[in-house]
Amino acid sequence: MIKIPGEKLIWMYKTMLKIRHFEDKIHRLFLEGNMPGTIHLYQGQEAVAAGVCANLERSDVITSTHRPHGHALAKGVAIKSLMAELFARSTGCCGGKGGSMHVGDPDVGMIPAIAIVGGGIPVATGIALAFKFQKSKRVAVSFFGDGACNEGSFHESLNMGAIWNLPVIYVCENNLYGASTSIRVAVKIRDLAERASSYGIPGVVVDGNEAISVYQATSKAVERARGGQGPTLIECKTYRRGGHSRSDACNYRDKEEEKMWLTRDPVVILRERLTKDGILTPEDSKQMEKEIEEELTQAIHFAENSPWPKPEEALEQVWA
Amino acid sequence: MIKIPGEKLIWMYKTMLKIRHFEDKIHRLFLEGNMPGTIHLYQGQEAVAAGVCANLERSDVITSTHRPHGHALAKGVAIKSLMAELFARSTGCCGGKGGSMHVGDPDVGMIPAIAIVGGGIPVATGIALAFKFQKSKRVAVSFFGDGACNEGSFHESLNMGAIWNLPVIYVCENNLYGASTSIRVAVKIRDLAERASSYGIPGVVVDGNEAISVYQATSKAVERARGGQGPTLIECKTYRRGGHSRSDACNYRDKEEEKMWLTRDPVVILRERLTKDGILTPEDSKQMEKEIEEELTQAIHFAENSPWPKPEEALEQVWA
Amino acid sequence: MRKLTIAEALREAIAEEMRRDEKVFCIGEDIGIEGGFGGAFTVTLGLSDEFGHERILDTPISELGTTGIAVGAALMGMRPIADLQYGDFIFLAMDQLINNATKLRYMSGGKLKVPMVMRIPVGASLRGAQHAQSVESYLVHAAGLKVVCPSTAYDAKGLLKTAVRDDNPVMVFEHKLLYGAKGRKEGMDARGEVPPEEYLIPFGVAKVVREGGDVTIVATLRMVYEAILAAEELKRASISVEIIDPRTLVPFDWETLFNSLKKTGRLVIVHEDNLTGGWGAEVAARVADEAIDLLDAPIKRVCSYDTPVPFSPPMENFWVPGRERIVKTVKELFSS
Amino acid sequence: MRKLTIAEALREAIAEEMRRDEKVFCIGEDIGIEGGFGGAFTVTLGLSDEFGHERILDTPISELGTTGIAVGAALMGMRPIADLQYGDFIFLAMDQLINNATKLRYMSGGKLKVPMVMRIPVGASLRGAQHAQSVESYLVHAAGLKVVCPSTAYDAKGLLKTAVRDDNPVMVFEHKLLYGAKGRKEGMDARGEVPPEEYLIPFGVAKVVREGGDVTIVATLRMVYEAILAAEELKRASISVEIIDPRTLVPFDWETLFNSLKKTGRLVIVHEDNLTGGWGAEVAARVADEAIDLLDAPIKRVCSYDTPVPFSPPMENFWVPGRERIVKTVKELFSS
Ligand SMILES: Cc1ncc(C[n+]2csc(CCOP(=O)(O)OP(=O)(O)O)c2C)c(N)n1
Ligand SMILES: Cc1ncc(C[n+]2csc(CCOP(=O)(O)OP(=O)(O)O)c2C)c(N)n1
Ligand SMILES: [Mg+2]
Ligand SMILES: [Mg+2]
Repeated sequence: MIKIPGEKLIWMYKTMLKIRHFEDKIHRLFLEGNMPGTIHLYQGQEAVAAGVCANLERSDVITSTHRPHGHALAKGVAIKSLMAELFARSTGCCGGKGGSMHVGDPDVGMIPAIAIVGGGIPVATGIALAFKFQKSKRVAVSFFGDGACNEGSFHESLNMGAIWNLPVIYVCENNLYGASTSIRVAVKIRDLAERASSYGIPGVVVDGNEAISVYQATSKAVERARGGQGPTLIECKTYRRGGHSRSDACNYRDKEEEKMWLTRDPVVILRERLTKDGILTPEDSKQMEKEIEEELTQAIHFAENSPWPKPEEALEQVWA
Repeated sequence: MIKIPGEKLIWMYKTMLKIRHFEDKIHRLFLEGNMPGTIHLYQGQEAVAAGVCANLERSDVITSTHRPHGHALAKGVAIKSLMAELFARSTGCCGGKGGSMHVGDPDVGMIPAIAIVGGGIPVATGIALAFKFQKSKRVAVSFFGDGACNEGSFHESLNMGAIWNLPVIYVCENNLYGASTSIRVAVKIRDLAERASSYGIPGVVVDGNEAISVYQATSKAVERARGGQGPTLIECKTYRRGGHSRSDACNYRDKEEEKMWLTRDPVVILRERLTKDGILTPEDSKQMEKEIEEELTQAIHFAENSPWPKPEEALEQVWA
Repeated sequence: MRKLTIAEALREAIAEEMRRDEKVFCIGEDIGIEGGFGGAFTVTLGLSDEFGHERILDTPISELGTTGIAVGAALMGMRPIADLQYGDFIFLAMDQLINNATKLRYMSGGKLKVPMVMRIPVGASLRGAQHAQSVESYLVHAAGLKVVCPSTAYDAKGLLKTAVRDDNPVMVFEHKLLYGAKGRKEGMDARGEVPPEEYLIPFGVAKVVREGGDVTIVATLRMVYEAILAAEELKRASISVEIIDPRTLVPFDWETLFNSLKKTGRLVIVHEDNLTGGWGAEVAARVADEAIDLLDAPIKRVCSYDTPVPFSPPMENFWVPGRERIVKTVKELFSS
Repeated sequence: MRKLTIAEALREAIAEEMRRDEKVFCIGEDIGIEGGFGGAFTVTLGLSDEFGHERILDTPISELGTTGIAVGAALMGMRPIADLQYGDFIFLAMDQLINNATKLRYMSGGKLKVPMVMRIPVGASLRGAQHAQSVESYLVHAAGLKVVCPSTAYDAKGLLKTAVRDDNPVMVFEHKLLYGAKGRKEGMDARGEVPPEEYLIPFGVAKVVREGGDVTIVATLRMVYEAILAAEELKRASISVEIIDPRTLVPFDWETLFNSLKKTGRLVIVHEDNLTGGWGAEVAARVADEAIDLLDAPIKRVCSYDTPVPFSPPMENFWVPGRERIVKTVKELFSS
């Protein structure tokens, strides 16, 4: 067990809080019709993004999925530019070209999210290959869902990451469903982390609602990666608090299961832990929430007052 | 251990002998310039095709690869029509449309071989799905190489075969190389059969140069499949006696390794075993060889005297 | 007569075919889960109640594998209807479609057939670059696939039923903005009359959506509606537009097109798939070969631009070919 | 001047670029194994001796993964040259090419770039339906890829070097029958003069392979040689043929083509990729739009048929467009 510095713990907590408030706000704005397109929200999985990214430097690089807001916030994409992207404005982190499913910012180490399930896994592996070539200590992290573990890209990538000992960490957020499909009908095994053995790399299962567990596992994986010992597959068992996208009522989920998981709120779990350990007071938390709300208000203001992209901008930035 | 009936053993031996003679002959004919295109020969792996197919009925269906002659002979494709296909004649089993890499005959339960590495694995899985739908007792078998185990199609198919308990058997012929690439640099694990655990199905390793071991493992897998208990992954460790294709001299293979494997000739191994067990006499074997040679001579005569397809036939059989 | 949305019409077609022939089954992600969505666009909603989960078969997220499984099942006499969720995922499945589905019959010397259907939602609908592409043209180029593009509920039902009975692999493209009731976009009420009696629509028979004498517009899917809007506007400029919806791109009804050109002498092709190498190029090329004498003007194409699909509405609107670009292009044909 | 085969010219281009820029590396199956083949067509043979196995990186058989890995490495400033072994395998890799390589720059609002090269052998060479396809047209349609088709050793070297230095994903198509020394087919000596000094060939500049005044033939790769044979024969019939090899399909040198048509007024497009929806359709469509007034005759295409590639030589020969079909088609243009 690594001892986690206090400021890291606070950072994780604040990041999770930020994600939670951000997503709750987005959900409301979306339902009110302020945002075009579709969204996939991250509430319930905050401990994964925060616990993983707390181990990363700005120069480390992540790939993400159709459910990327949490990863973006945890990796340091500016909240204003994230918000503006969801509002489809030219000040968005992708200039309005990407939208919710493609947010990212290479300047802080996040490739625009790849919304093809499994599509980011080879890309992260290639990023890690570049790092190895460049003899740098940077690592790549690929976030993906349980559903992605059944894509060919998962298989091919983990194998190559393994044989070349690449500095890449494969983070599977097993929220038990791929859209409406339970992982129990999609695979016949208990833990997706078991699949690591097919590639000869370590596979670990952690409680994805416990930021500290996620942190610990990632810390070890990052150390391995930076040390040239190759990839790790980390399976974080977690749960979406809401629907798969937009207004999904999750009627395909077992109500008992839902109840059980919803009581295990990762934000609350970390708050209680930090409070118990005397690292955080209820006042600190309140203060944080206040700051976050203010930041969000500003970000929304920024986004709403940002210009729309000009139609013809559609033709730009195809070619380098 | 299942006791194998004598006539099965004899059938296996004769099939292996037939494959060996067929491939040796083809090789010569090819080098002499009698056959267009390229070929991938099966010498050294005969025990796999024979040991597996000895468990199958004519109505069971196999998929094959770029190296399909052995599978074709073992599954019962007529030697004449096989030969004629290699000679590119209209009497060939594919009417001259397929060639060496695509031989097959649905009438005896062999889909035209699929030369895209890994491409037959989903197809066999779908065939098994049809059998399940049709409540038949037929099974599907997919033959593929060690190289194919790193394709996404392998991963996706085994998972679906597993979750639906399909009557399909995945036979990996691990001849230690995918073209020039050693399996030791292509994966980090020892046995490819280990990968079965990723899908929750049994994975077994057998000596692929021992027809009897292959038979035993397949027998169990077929029983499971016909009984609705789902797929098995069988890894047969074996070795190509010759090059990957055409005139490959195998300079990438370790000479010690080569020597070791070449002494373990699957035809000789089975012959000695059957002789020892009193099932086969040297005279029987000689007689078989004679018959096979005659059959081959006739097949070549048939092929050489068969008409070429008419050029315009290229336009036919696209649409049903 | 009763009106159905395209989603409803497709659902009815599937149900009827599944009742008629027990070899027909559906396979795809999220198509039959209890409490789920019935596919990304509700087409299979409720079907597992009648047909069970074996015949409305939910899969893991494995497009290459499921496509290959559909091929394999079809080879053994089943008639799979595979649901691709979004056309953008076709690039994962192409090996099985192009290397196997189109070739196994040929390679078997005509012994096998691959009677499978794939349903492929296409079109930009504010979902960004990877859930928006129109991918018909790739499959038009892949010899051995039939390609179907219904623009109305009536056509959707009749063509899908024909697709299921066809002995070849058939790709059915469905436009996301046309599935539902009207109102998603101006002028686009894809809800339409569908008789309760059974009917089939043959492949290769185009529909003259609107008769006119000055210019022929060929369009499919959502673009049919944009063409209609454009035609209305052009009428006010005294230009009479004939609109042809080929309904199937493979096989293509050249006769109806050439007959139209005999009247109009002018051709504009409209598709949402991007310009370069799109199926419109094939239409133009055929006309420039076999019917060039009928032309009084250059052949024009109004297509999306050769860029990824942008997300932000002003850019997406600009990117998708629409009434204005069609009107402008047609007018140019008459001003020179 | 010294003569090189296309395989040698490509090898030299790779070696020079790898020496010049340490970010360049090769990735693919069987490309650098000791005692191995140097790829399916010897292009990388011996390169691992100089550059080591890290920069001539052998992969498992995992086309989708390796393509995605190339994309990822390119995003981080590397310059991968991916070897696809056979064009037929592109269908496994398309998701990474089309959904990522062409879109990540765009989705990032212009912050990223994907400077990768993929080398893709194409063409029928008696290997049957799955090792024979010409797949250029699929990638011409995929907006965001540059598409290169060298037909000589000189072009192969100069264009590949340009491809490596390009900041965009570039698909380089190489014809299997052109790699080696002469003699594989009549008239096809792709061995050619290659100066020892460094040179680059810009994209988008066509080459007039042969000047003539009666008809323009546009052809690439092996078809250039068939066109030359046809031109010789047509000369005897007093028809003077101009042959244009565009060398890059994206970008395409329209100016050179239109200038030629000003002289000839007649256009025949020849490609080995199959007819329907092939890149020839795009060429025809552009001409029928922007240069229709230059035409004195229908636009003809001589392409392979819309079927899988047959194996048996008489069928394959018939299937691949060749001198005779070109001659016949051109003559028809003059007989009507
Ligand atoms: C290749 C591909 N197939 C299907 C989809 C449609 N789709 C989007 S999200 C999703 C479920 C993904 O499940 P999972 O990977 O577990 O991620 P989660 O949504 O649970 O975060 C599906 C099927 C897609 N985007 N890409
Ligand atoms: C998808 C695909 N990639 C690459 C190839 C080229 N190729 C043909 S055979 C072969 C090696 C296959 O190795 P393995 O699966 O072990 O079969 P083996 O040749 O040893 O029987 C390769 C790379 C191919 N046919 N298909
Ligand atoms: Mg999930
Ligand atoms: Mg092998």
